Amino acid sequence: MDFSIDAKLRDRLEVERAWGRERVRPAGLEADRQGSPLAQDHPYFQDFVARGEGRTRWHGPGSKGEVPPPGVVVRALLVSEELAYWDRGVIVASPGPGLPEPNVLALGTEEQKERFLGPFVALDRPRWACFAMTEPSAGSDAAAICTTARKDGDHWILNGAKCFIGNASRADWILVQATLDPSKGRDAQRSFFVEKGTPGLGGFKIEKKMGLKAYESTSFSLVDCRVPASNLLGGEARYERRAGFKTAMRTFNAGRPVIAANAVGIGRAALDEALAFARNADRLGDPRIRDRIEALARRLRMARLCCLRAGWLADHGKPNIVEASMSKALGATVAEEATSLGMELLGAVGARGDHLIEKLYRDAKAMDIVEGTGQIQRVIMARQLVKLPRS
Amino acid sequence: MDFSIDAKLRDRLEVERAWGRERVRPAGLEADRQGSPLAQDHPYFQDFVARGEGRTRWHGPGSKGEVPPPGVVVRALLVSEELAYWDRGVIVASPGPGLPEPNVLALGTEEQKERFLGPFVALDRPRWACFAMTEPSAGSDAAAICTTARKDGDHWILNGAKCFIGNASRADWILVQATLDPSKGRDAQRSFFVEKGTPGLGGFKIEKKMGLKAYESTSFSLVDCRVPASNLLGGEARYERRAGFKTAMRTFNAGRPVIAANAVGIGRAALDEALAFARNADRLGDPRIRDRIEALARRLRMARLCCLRAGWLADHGKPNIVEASMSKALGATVAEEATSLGMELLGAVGARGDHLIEKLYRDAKAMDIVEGTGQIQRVIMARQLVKLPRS
Amino acid sequence: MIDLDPGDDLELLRQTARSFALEELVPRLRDAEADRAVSASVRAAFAQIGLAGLELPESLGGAELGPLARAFVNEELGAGDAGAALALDPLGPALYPLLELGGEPALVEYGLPLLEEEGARAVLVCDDDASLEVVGDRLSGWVPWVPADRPDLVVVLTRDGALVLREGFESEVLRGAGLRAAGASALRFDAVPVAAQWRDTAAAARARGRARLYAASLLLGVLRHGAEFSRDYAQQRVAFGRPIAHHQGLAFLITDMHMAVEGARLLIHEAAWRAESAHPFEDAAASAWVETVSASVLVGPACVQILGGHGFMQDYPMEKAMREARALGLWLGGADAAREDAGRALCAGPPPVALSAGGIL
Amino acid sequence: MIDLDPGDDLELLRQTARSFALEELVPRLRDAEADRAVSASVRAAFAQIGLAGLELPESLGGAELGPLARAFVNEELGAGDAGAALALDPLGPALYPLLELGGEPALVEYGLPLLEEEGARAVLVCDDDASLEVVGDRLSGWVPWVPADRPDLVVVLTRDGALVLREGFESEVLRGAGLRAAGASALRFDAVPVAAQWRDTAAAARARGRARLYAASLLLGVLRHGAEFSRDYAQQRVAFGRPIAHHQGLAFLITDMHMAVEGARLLIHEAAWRAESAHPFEDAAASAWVETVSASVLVGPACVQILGGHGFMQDYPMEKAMREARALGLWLGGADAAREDAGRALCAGPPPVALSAGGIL
Repeated sequence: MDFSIDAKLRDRLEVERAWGRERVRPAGLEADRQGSPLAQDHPYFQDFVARGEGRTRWHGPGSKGEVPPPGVVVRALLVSEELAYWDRGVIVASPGPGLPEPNVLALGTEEQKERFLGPFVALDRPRWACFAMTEPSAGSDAAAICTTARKDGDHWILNGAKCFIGNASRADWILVQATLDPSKGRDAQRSFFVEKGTPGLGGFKIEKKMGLKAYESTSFSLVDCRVPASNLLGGEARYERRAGFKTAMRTFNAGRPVIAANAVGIGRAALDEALAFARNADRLGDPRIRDRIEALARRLRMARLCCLRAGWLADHGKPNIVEASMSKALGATVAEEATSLGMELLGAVGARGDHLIEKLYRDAKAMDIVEGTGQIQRVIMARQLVKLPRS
Repeated sequence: MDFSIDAKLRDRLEVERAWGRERVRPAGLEADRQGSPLAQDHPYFQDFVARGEGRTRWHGPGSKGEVPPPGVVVRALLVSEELAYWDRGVIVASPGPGLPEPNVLALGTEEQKERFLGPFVALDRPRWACFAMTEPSAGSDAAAICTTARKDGDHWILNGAKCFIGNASRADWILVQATLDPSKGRDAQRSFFVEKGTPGLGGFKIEKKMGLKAYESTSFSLVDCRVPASNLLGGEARYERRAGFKTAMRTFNAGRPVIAANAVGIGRAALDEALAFARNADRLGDPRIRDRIEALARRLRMARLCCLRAGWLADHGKPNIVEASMSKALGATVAEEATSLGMELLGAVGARGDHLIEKLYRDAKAMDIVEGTGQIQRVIMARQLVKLPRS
Repeated sequence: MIDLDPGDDLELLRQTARSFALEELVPRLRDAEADRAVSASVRAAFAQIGLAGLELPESLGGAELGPLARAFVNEELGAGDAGAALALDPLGPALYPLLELGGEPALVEYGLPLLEEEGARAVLVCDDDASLEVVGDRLSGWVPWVPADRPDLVVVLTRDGALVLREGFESEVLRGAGLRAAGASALRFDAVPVAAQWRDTAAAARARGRARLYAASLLLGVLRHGAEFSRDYAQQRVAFGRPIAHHQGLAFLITDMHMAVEGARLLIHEAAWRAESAHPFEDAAASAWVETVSASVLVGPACVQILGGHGFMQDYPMEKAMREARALGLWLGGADAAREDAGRALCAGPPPVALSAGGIL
Repeated sequence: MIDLDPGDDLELLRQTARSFALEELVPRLRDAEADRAVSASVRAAFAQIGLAGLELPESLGGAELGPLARAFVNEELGAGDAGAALALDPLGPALYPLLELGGEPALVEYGLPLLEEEGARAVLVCDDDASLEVVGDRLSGWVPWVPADRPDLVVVLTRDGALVLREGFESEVLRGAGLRAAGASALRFDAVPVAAQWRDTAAAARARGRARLYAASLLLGVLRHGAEFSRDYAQQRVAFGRPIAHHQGLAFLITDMHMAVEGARLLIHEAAWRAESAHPFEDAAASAWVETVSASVLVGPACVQILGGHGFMQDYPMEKAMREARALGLWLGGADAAREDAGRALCAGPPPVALSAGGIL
């Protein structure tokens, strides 16, 4: 057993910490004050790109993306925690091929990688891509989406509405999840590249949110939106090959531990602010305050360990379904505790609306919602732990 | 609105308090030390009867029991709370027609009341009766009981096993719940008077419990146990009349608030002991201790108010299903909190096994279990609040 | 003897307040938040139904109702829009020190002028929240937050008395974490002249207790709204083949929220009844406030969670409920000061929840 | 770099301890409780598998393993029978002050004699639990509870040192709330001669930290057993037409119990790893202990509740698990003393959970 982190990661974290302090947090506070996402031409994005970020892992024809070095998941989680400490909204707003990239790398045709990831190899400007699954009436129940895809000659015609899609209105392309037949659940679902400006793609509405205002969560509609047949992720051949086969049961999850890591980062920020506040206000002599600090530090530490365990299992190709959901459920809970208790510790100062903890309190709640609430995580865990039937 | 209690009840509570202090608690401690129920010939029971208790509310032919005066439920709850404060186990052990009496009064034939309640009118000695529903494989799910009743000429033949039945081995008679057909749920269930000594009634085993040791929780079996046809509660005519009718949905519950009141009593005892301990140990200067005292007092007060609300609604013939379940769920939780926190406050003294709070900690857990756990109460509430379907 | 029926008068009052909240406040939630004020038409409607003078003495044209009436009304207004409720009540809980310590003359001198001025506001400052120092008849110090933009009157409540400031203080307008319809500012006092000052520890404790009940019942309304709105949503919203409320796990959460709201209300009503019946009520009021704030820690975030992504967006009112609940819980010294008061009293006195010989609960 | 694989040696140790617990302790649970002792055959089996000298220096015939090994072994023994585990370990956590403060000579002089005497027991007394006063080389005072009948050696751990008593103390045998297989007594010291005394604040803190990890891992085992036993039961027991574990509300409770156990284990392992790696670990050990005790407040009563009436009866082991968990949580100063230690340290130091430049978690 080993709970240490090596010098390389330590150095990386120091770099991210400096960047976070100098650029990420100020950008987050700015967005929160203005109550709307950072503009596409915000200097932060320019500098982010100039820093060498926002690029694809795909490196030209034949590449499947960088081969992940061992321990990559754990390292990524710790970096992600550190950045979320400074501002989780800004991280989500950051340019790059983002959420859909792993799917494109795993399932895309060579032509698709070239076409859609190619522009992210050597960036001429900040570029975004995004993945659109959620619909107004289908959140956690992804099998229930009803955006339809209908084949019409050598095109697909998409109809439906999506919501809460990060960076949608600024994305070069959106990977849209749609169904060939809403009655057939996940098996009938396909992903389609929809490029910016495609006729029928529109109605963008940037939501007003409680927190995490730095990135846009956007709803949009697809009205008889025609995309070429070649925009079906993986191509038709892939689905023909697969016909009749069930996809293998996934035994590990990488997304939930990332949210957990973000939540731990947010919680840590709240704890540090609370501790600084209590110290300045000379209240550390109060055992109530010390007990709360102890509780938060302890639970954050526990949440972080849970998160790293889920990542470590993924790094080693071991099943982590229970651990990933546990990390997510626990991380989100702890972030809420830390920020809510931070507010209580600030007292009237918390109600002013100008303290970082107040912002973190609004931000943290999203950590419970994205990638499934605590209720959903418990369902996932219970399926494993007590064979809870799929209702 | 009025939250006061009148002089009559105040006086009654003073009397019960004195009795509780002098007789109930010492008897409870004695039973706990000896690890087994108070013997039937224990002086407590003699004196209990001599005090005029343990009698039936039925007053001879034609009587339906005393007409309850207005407010009787609320008054009974407060008395019940006060007695449970001193020892809930002893209260359950006390002689009397007990749990089955309301059923006999409500459903019994005149002949049955005379025969089974008659001996409880002018007591010659402590007498017990009991009600047997629970089975080893049917607790909260009362529809699942499988003790069978089969008609054989002018007798019923009962077969099955019951468990956790209070006072069963000392009862003059047991009102046994059995089914004519286990596949038909509650509609096929009937109650039968089974008198002590009836052949086939046997195998009494007094359980060793964690707490509440003053009364016996007993399992027993019925093996081809023949009882006269006239021992069917209500007589056959009653069920023929009812055939084809569903019994009316019950809109109020009187049993759960009693458990809630008991739980509040236990919690109060724990709080008082904890406060006395902290005061003696000179620890009330510690804000942690004060905060815990405040939390317990607050939550006990809330639990008591919930309990009284459920009782007040019953007194006024208003639906109280949600409120009764809430009082039970909350009362049991608060009793556990109070006793567990009391243990924590005692520190090493709690681990000695000779402090009242340690006993209360073991006793309190039963308050969550009897009449349905917190989970069951939430199901009952949710059926009302969100129309949760029955399974 | 115990009787939980509110009676016809309180019931009518509740219905009146509820109708007003549903018809006037709820449709304008986001407008009031953006405007940091309620509209003139809402003010007019409020004046018309007679809720404005709820607790004022009859001699001053009020209804002279007591703490129970206040609890019923505030719950309904809080369920509509807690910030607007504050904006509509010129004196708010600043009334209590004036009445309890200064009596009618103080109310006439300092309170009534505000009632005659459209949109004027008094604020109550508890010493738990502020750094204050009185030198001679001048007050200096700082109050981090009051739920009003540029208040017209400041009433400061200390453990042993109260004082009034009419002028000379600086307000810095803030965004506010919640309750924006009421406004928000910080106050700075630089040797501000004290207009009046009273010392009376018992009366100050009563004023504080009544203020806590004022805040608790408003917060209770916010929580009730959050619990009920999200419960209704959960019965409509379908996922995995049925209303989400019919997944037992979520049904239990909804049940727990319901219990939290109902339990807090019982404590508030009991404490208010005590106050109304001239029984000791200060500790009960403190505990009721602590319990309501505790309930908000469950209900505020849970009502957002039940709506999922929609809960996080301003198109639905749950994110506002969560912010409002948290901000209200920080008002008037928050739960910690009340916990301290109640804890000290309980530890000093006789066994705290016995059915005492005094004959009240 | 982070690696959660325990490795072959620890894994083998865990399996050995688990087999012993299942084969030797579990079948005799109620006997050991009634006898207030483990049988000679169990002792013999324990000696045979070599767990008796787990942390003793090799030079004294031990395996000289460290805190991680102890955590793994104690979890397994605790899951079998925590009281028996204490009865089987003559020195128990009294080992740590001897080793950390007195070193090998102290161990040889005070510890080893107990290992040679069948059923001899040392107890560790933390000053949080006791009223003690040292005058000259004599100790007077009172210890309300130690989990042993008539201990043979008493090691007292204070904030700034430790001392050893070999004789002259009185034991009053008690029933014990739990852990009866280990026995229970109160100790009274009436100017008892101190056999040895050391002063070293840092070493005392290390000894306390290791003792907390000892207790935490034992308690963790109790909780794991409670969570797993009740989970298995819930998958077998049918009510309302399906296994009770398949009612989502109960499934969630089972999930929460699982999370509580797993979370506490991670904290214990991390703190033990720190101790083993000569990193600062005292605060982490204190927090791990607090978290495990917190978990016990959920898991202890819940595992009884899941079994319903059966949970309350001695025919099933859950009532014992609940009592054992509560008693263990009161040991060695309980959670409050640890909370105080950890809280003070956190508030004194740099930000507590940052990924520090020191490079460890």
